[in-house]
Amino acid sequence: MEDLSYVRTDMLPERDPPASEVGVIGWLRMNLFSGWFNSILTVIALAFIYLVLAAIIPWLWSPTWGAGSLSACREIIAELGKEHGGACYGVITERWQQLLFGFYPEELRWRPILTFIGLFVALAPVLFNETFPGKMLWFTGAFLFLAPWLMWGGPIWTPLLVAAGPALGFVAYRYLVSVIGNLASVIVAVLIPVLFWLFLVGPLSQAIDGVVPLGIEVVESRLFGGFMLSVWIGVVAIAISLVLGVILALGRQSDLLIVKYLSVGFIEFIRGVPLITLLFVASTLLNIFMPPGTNFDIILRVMIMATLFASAYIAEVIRGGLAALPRGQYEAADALGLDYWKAQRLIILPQALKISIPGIVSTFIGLFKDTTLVSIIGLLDPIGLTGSIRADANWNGIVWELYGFIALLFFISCFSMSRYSMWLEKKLRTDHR
Amino acid sequence: ATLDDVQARGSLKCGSNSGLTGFAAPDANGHWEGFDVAVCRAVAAAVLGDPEAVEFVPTTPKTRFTALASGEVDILVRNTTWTLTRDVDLKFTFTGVNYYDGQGFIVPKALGVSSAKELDGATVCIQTGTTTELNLADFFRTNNISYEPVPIETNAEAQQQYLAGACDTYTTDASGLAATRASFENPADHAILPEIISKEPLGPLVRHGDDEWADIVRWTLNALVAAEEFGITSTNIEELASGTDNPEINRILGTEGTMGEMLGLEADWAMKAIAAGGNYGEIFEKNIGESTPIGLARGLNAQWKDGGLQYAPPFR
Amino acid sequence: MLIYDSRYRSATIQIVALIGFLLLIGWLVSNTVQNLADLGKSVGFGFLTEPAGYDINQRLLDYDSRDSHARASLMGLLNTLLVAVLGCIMATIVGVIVGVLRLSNNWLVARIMTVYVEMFRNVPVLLWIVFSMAILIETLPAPSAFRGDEPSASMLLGDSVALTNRGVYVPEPLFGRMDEEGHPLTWRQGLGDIHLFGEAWFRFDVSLELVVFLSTLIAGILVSRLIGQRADRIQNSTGVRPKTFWLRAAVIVVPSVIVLWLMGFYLGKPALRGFNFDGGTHLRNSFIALWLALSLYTAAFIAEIVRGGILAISKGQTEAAAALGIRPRRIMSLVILPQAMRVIIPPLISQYLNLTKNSSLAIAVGYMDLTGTLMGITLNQTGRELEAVMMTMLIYLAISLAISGAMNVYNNRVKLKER
Amino acid sequence: MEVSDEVAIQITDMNKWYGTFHVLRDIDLTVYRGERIVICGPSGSGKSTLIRCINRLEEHQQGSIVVDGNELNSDLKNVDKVRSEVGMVFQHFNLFPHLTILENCTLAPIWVRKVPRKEAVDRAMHFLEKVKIPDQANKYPGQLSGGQQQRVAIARSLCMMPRIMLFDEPTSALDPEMIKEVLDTMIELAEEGMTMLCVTHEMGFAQAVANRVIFMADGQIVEQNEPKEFFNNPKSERTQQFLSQIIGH
Amino acid sequence: MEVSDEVAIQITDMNKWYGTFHVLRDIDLTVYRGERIVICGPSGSGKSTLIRCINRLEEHQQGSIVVDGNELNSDLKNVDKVRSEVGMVFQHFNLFPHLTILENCTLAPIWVRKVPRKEAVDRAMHFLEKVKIPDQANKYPGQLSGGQQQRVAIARSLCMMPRIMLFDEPTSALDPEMIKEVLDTMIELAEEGMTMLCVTHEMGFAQAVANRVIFMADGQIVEQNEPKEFFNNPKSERTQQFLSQIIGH
Ligand SMILES: Nc1ncnc2c1ncn2[C@@H]1O[C@H](COP(=O)(O)OP(=O)(O)OP(=O)(O)O)[C@@H](O)[C@H]1O
Ligand SMILES: Nc1ncnc2c1ncn2[C@@H]1O[C@H](COP(=O)(O)OP(=O)(O)OP(=O)(O)O)[C@@H](O)[C@H]1O
Ligand SMILES: NC(=O)CC[C@H](N)C(=O)O
Ligand SMILES: [Mg+2]
Ligand SMILES: [Mg+2]
Repeated sequence: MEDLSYVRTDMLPERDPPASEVGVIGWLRMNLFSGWFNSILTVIALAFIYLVLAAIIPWLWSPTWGAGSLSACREIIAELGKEHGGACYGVITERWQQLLFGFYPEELRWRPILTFIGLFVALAPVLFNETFPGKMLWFTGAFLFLAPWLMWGGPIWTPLLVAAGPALGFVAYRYLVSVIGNLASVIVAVLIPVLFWLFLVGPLSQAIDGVVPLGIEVVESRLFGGFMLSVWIGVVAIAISLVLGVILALGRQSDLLIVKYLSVGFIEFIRGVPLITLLFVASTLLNIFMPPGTNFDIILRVMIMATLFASAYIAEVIRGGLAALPRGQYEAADALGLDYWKAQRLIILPQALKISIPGIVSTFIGLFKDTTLVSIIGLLDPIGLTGSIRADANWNGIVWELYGFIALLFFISCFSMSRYSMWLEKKLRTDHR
Repeated sequence: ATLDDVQARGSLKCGSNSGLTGFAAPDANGHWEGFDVAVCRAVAAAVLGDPEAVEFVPTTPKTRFTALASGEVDILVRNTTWTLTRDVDLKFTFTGVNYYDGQGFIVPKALGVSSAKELDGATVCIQTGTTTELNLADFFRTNNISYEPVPIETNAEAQQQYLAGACDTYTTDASGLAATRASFENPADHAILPEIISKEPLGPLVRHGDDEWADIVRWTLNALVAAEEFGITSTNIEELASGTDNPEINRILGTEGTMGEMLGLEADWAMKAIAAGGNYGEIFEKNIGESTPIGLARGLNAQWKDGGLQYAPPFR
Repeated sequence: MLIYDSRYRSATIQIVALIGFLLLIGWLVSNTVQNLADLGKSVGFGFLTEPAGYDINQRLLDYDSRDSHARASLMGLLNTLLVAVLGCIMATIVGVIVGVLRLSNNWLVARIMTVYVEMFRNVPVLLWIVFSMAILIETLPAPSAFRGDEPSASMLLGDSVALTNRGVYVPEPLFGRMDEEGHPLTWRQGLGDIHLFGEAWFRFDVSLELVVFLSTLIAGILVSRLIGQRADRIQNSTGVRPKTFWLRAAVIVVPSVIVLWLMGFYLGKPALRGFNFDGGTHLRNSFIALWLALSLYTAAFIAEIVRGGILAISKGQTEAAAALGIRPRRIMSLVILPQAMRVIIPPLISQYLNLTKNSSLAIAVGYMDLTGTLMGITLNQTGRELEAVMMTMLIYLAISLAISGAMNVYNNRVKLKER
Repeated sequence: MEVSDEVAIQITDMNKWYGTFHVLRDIDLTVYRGERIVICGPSGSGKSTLIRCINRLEEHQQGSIVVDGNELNSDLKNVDKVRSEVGMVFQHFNLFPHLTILENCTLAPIWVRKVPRKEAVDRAMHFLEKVKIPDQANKYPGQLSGGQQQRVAIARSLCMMPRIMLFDEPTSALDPEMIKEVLDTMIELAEEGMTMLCVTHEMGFAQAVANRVIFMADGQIVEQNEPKEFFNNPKSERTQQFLSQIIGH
Repeated sequence: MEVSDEVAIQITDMNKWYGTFHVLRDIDLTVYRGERIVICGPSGSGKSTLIRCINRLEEHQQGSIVVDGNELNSDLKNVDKVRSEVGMVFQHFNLFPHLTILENCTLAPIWVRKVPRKEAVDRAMHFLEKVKIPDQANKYPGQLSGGQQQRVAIARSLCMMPRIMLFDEPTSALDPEMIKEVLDTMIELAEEGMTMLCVTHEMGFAQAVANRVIFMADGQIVEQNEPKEFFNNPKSERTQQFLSQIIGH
């Protein structure tokens, strides 16, 4: 055995890899032709892409934006001498507004648009809490009451009074807590706003409006439709179901057996039945369950059922967030003397909700896609509208353009939301806080 | 009560077909027109004085009854057949018949079929939740021939599948078939088979339990029919309203008696109803009559005097 | 105060909650009773025994329009289960393939799969369902196109499969071929059916051929497993595993084929007769559209689950196995898959659950499932909203609970043991 | 550092079970105001459980615990009183990661003690200065080192102005360099006369500040003594064995 | 512990790139049968990569690696041969969590070496005894401590009867108490004459068993020598600097 010792005197510089390893060739070799099997796959994939594009692109390229009816389209396409036909975009030109807004009065469409812009502003501090100041959360809070008013219209007093409900409850709690004890005053504090909303808001707002008329034109929910309806149902249902979901999740995590099983029962029931059956309940049964004479319109009923539906799913998401919190947080809160509700509000929920945002976004995407089911009970969401557009003699027989347009709308919104939620998930993982 | 609700709301909610040319369909401006629509407008005119004060709620055969039962609409005028079950078990009140119809079949002429009995083994498009669906089953069963049903929700879908050849024939009320055929690109290529396999008296209906409201609807329809019988038309109604020698006409138009008051309406309720779209005959001719592309003959729907079944009870 | 004593606190709160809950239920029930009374309706399930009066095109058991609503609903339920089961199978197959291909080191293939997944995940399933239906109706030829001297469409696979815009006709398995007059063509004959439960609404027929064939098949599988166990034993004692694949396949296939031949098995091909194709099995448009759309949609989610499951197994596992000299295919089957399964199965089952629930969208294409029959036509013809909707919900709930119960059992069985 | 005659904590015949497992057996312990007690013992001997019983993070099943004259029983009012008298510092700090250091310190005073915000902030800054990190007040816990976090945790407890402090292995999750800074803080606190119960294996600390060392094993108090005696002259065999291990380590 | 003249591993002019990053540069290394080589060097210097090239967990792009007479090239048969001759132990054990300890050890012998199960079990028990945990055979990896797991990993490799063992920082993921038990196992192995390449920073281990220490930096072998010389008299500046850091630590 020779002498093993060795010392390098001058260090080797870094060299470039062999040409076959890098650059375009290296990339191709690595990613497309790294073996005979892969090469075959690549060829098949290329052929597949070619076939698909060759079938779709000529059809897509079709200058029919101005056509006023299907037969006009056919004429244009025949003139061009296209063999396999082409898309008829005239229907989109003519109906895109309807597909977006349904029958919402044209001169009032700034209202839903404003609402959705407001929605983004309101969500910004929640979704991108690093870039936007926390003060914007005040707007978010106010927006909760402004948005429905903007959409449905009516006297400005209604949202103000609605917002006053929780305040009343809070005041009542403050005064009563020392008189009748905590539990009773909590119950009262919950009941007061509910009763206030149910029985007083309407007459009061009318009364005030009689004195100081200040409001915007009422738009009946019957006129809501199209993509706007999907978004609106989704947003309202998620917003309210966040509250219900938190309650259900806390209930499910609670040590109180009855509360726990009630929550579990509700959650499992809702998650165990298809949404469409719940929508049938909305359309056929909900009025039967309500006191005789109650009659809220079908869109409200659908929103109620969608909210219940979403809240079961949100509850599960939030339960995951709660479970992800270390026990130490609960103990530290206890040791500092915070009671259950304060601990939840100040310590647990802020953290749990933050962890849950990706899950909430996913739930929203799911719900948003599911809002198309309302077409089955006769509401005019985009899919429902395709039916009524096709009932128009001009567009009788048009299919792909409408479905394609709707699919594109949904794809863009759902895809960007899912990207956001992936981004957030990654950020939460690396956020070592 | 429904009347109070309608008056408080200032508009009538009317369940209509989601789109059947000639019976109920929105025109290019979104204004609803048609034979059934005209009944709604007449009721609105009678109750509110304004034929335009109607909100139309499009329904499918499947959703129509829940819409009415749950109070989503005040009245359903949607080529709905009057049957015992619907009247008694489903708890609705039919307030008359605005079109006496029967179920028929439409086939492409190229199919070479001339009688429904030759349809053995055919694929049949059928709207679910209708009487026609049940009649169809009975018809093929009693004739001991087979068929393949393709259940469908709306007339538009049926039309699409039928035209694409996904079903050999489409069956529904003969009037509906005529209306559907009229909207085809080439109506002449399709034939309605001669067999009428059922009775389909179509009429407006309301919920059980509000007889006052049912009376209003019933007598509005009767007023339209009676108006034709007595020659009251939209052109001469102004003139007749100033008083005539015929006491029945006077009673109808409210210049005599207190019929409006009895119904809880203005005295000139019937006049407004008739003025809204004309009398029964005018409505028929304008929307589905022989001068329209739909081209239906009066047939059973002629006045009783002309050998038809339209027969308004006396206004007395 | 009770609430300040930890012994009574929870009881107090629970009783308050319970009272609140009961009040709510009571309120709903009393409203319902009141409303039904106002409408003059009564609650009852008598309607289920009335004749349904309507026909169902796809029925897995015998049914005609004189059968009861209960039996019509049963047909619907079976159709629901059929599309759900087939959908789950297809979704799993496609999902696994796509999920694995997404991890392929072929950039192009991985990208195509990504496009597939994103495309399906981000568009509502209802849209996919109506879209598939439209494709079937609008792009395939009508049966009449097959007719005439120069038909514009023709059948596939030696005249045994017809793709039409009314659905796909494929050959059906039949037994005991007859001639025109109905005499058996050979000494081999079909065995007929046995009828169970007489005239009850849940009666059904069992085809004896099927029973015989299945028994043979199961027996074959059992024998094949015995052979496999013997191979295990040989491997355990000598280290070398005998090659038994062909033997095992033969044990399953050969007896089944012989039994089929003995029973006079043949394929009934569809043929154009009258208005439609006749003979063969008719896979209706509504079924195919629903099945494809549900499975492709769900497959996109399953693909992500599979991909996640495989990625969740750390690279270290593969490397450790490779360093031991284990071949890539065995690494997959011995190390990666058993671990990935634990990660994959629970979310996979909840996708099955979703698919089953989504199958209720059948009514959008007129597929006669449970929602189409019980909650659709039956509800409509009888006006029994309360009963029909509640029953439908309960049936779906039962299916869901059964599936998730199975999942819990599985989860408990495979839970990794840890300190 | 003087010990008064006033009783701060009185534990009598206390027993606790987890399910059927008897974790604490017949614990008798009187802590006088101003005492600094170190509790040690092998893992699983019930040290944490004992200390957690004192502010009712765990419930005991038999015997009594009286803290500052309030008996810990099912009356939640008493529990609240005790918790606001007793501060606790955990092994893993348990700071609230979504709040800044300052907010961590002012949260409980504001919401439990109803101290005006201004005053709470002043008080928090005072104690943050005391633990020598006033400059970190507006950072989030995630941005601090372990030692700093533990000092914040101490400051957070102090902001509630407790009369008794409990520590459960406050240094065992820290890197060696950081242990000292935390121990220094605790020593300072001890010198100011705070009543302290501290579970720790830092024997240097015990010798420096404790006026009593308690050795637990199998859920029982096996030996207690003043530190010098305890370390130099352990009586029980268990203690000897334990000490030899600790020191050999 | 003697070293024969037979060559076990022969690496000649080997270069490897990750993308455009040159990780291993002109590596020349001859390992004789029975040698115990310790590789050390700063983080990122390519130690793991080198060792992983030897059983082709990574591919090299230039030069040659011959293990036991088999050249590692695109011929998969050679790779298989090499892998069944070379055992490897990873930093994070990489036991198969779904299999019991025994199954972990018998898996490869049964499926790769076609050893009858009975014999594989006997062999596994033999090696488990050697690493002193025969009683854990039916537990799952998750139920063992880190040190125990690493010993199982060693036993698992040994069950394939390798002629060469590679270790990649086998103790760096372990708690201090557990390091010793693993090192002891490795020392025992070394004493039996196993050819070993070990990436580690345990300098005590290097001095005790290695017959050669290799120092790598920037993807190159900077210095190699027998341990005594290496530690007492490092030649290159890089080595001196590195050693001063390690020891200061
Ligand atoms: N929530 C619990 N449920 C059941 N057993 C528990 C629970 N918490 C602790 N134990 C058991 O009680 C015993 C005492 O636990 P404790 O945490 O008080 O020990 P310790 O002395 O603090 O030990 P260490 O030094 O490890 O912190 C241990 O055996 C532990 O396993
Ligand atoms: N798969 C990879 N792709 C790209 N670069 C890599 C990859 N694996 C390692 N590297 C880089 O190669 C260099 C050498 O890595 P290697 O793991 O061999 O270092 P090491 O000497 O083992 O370091 P350590 O002591 O941290 O384990 C590092 O700079 C690392 O970032
Ligand atoms: N086709 C229809 O829309 C109505 C059909 C039939 N007249 C019915 O009432 O059931
Ligand atoms: Mg402890
Ligand atoms: Mg390394």
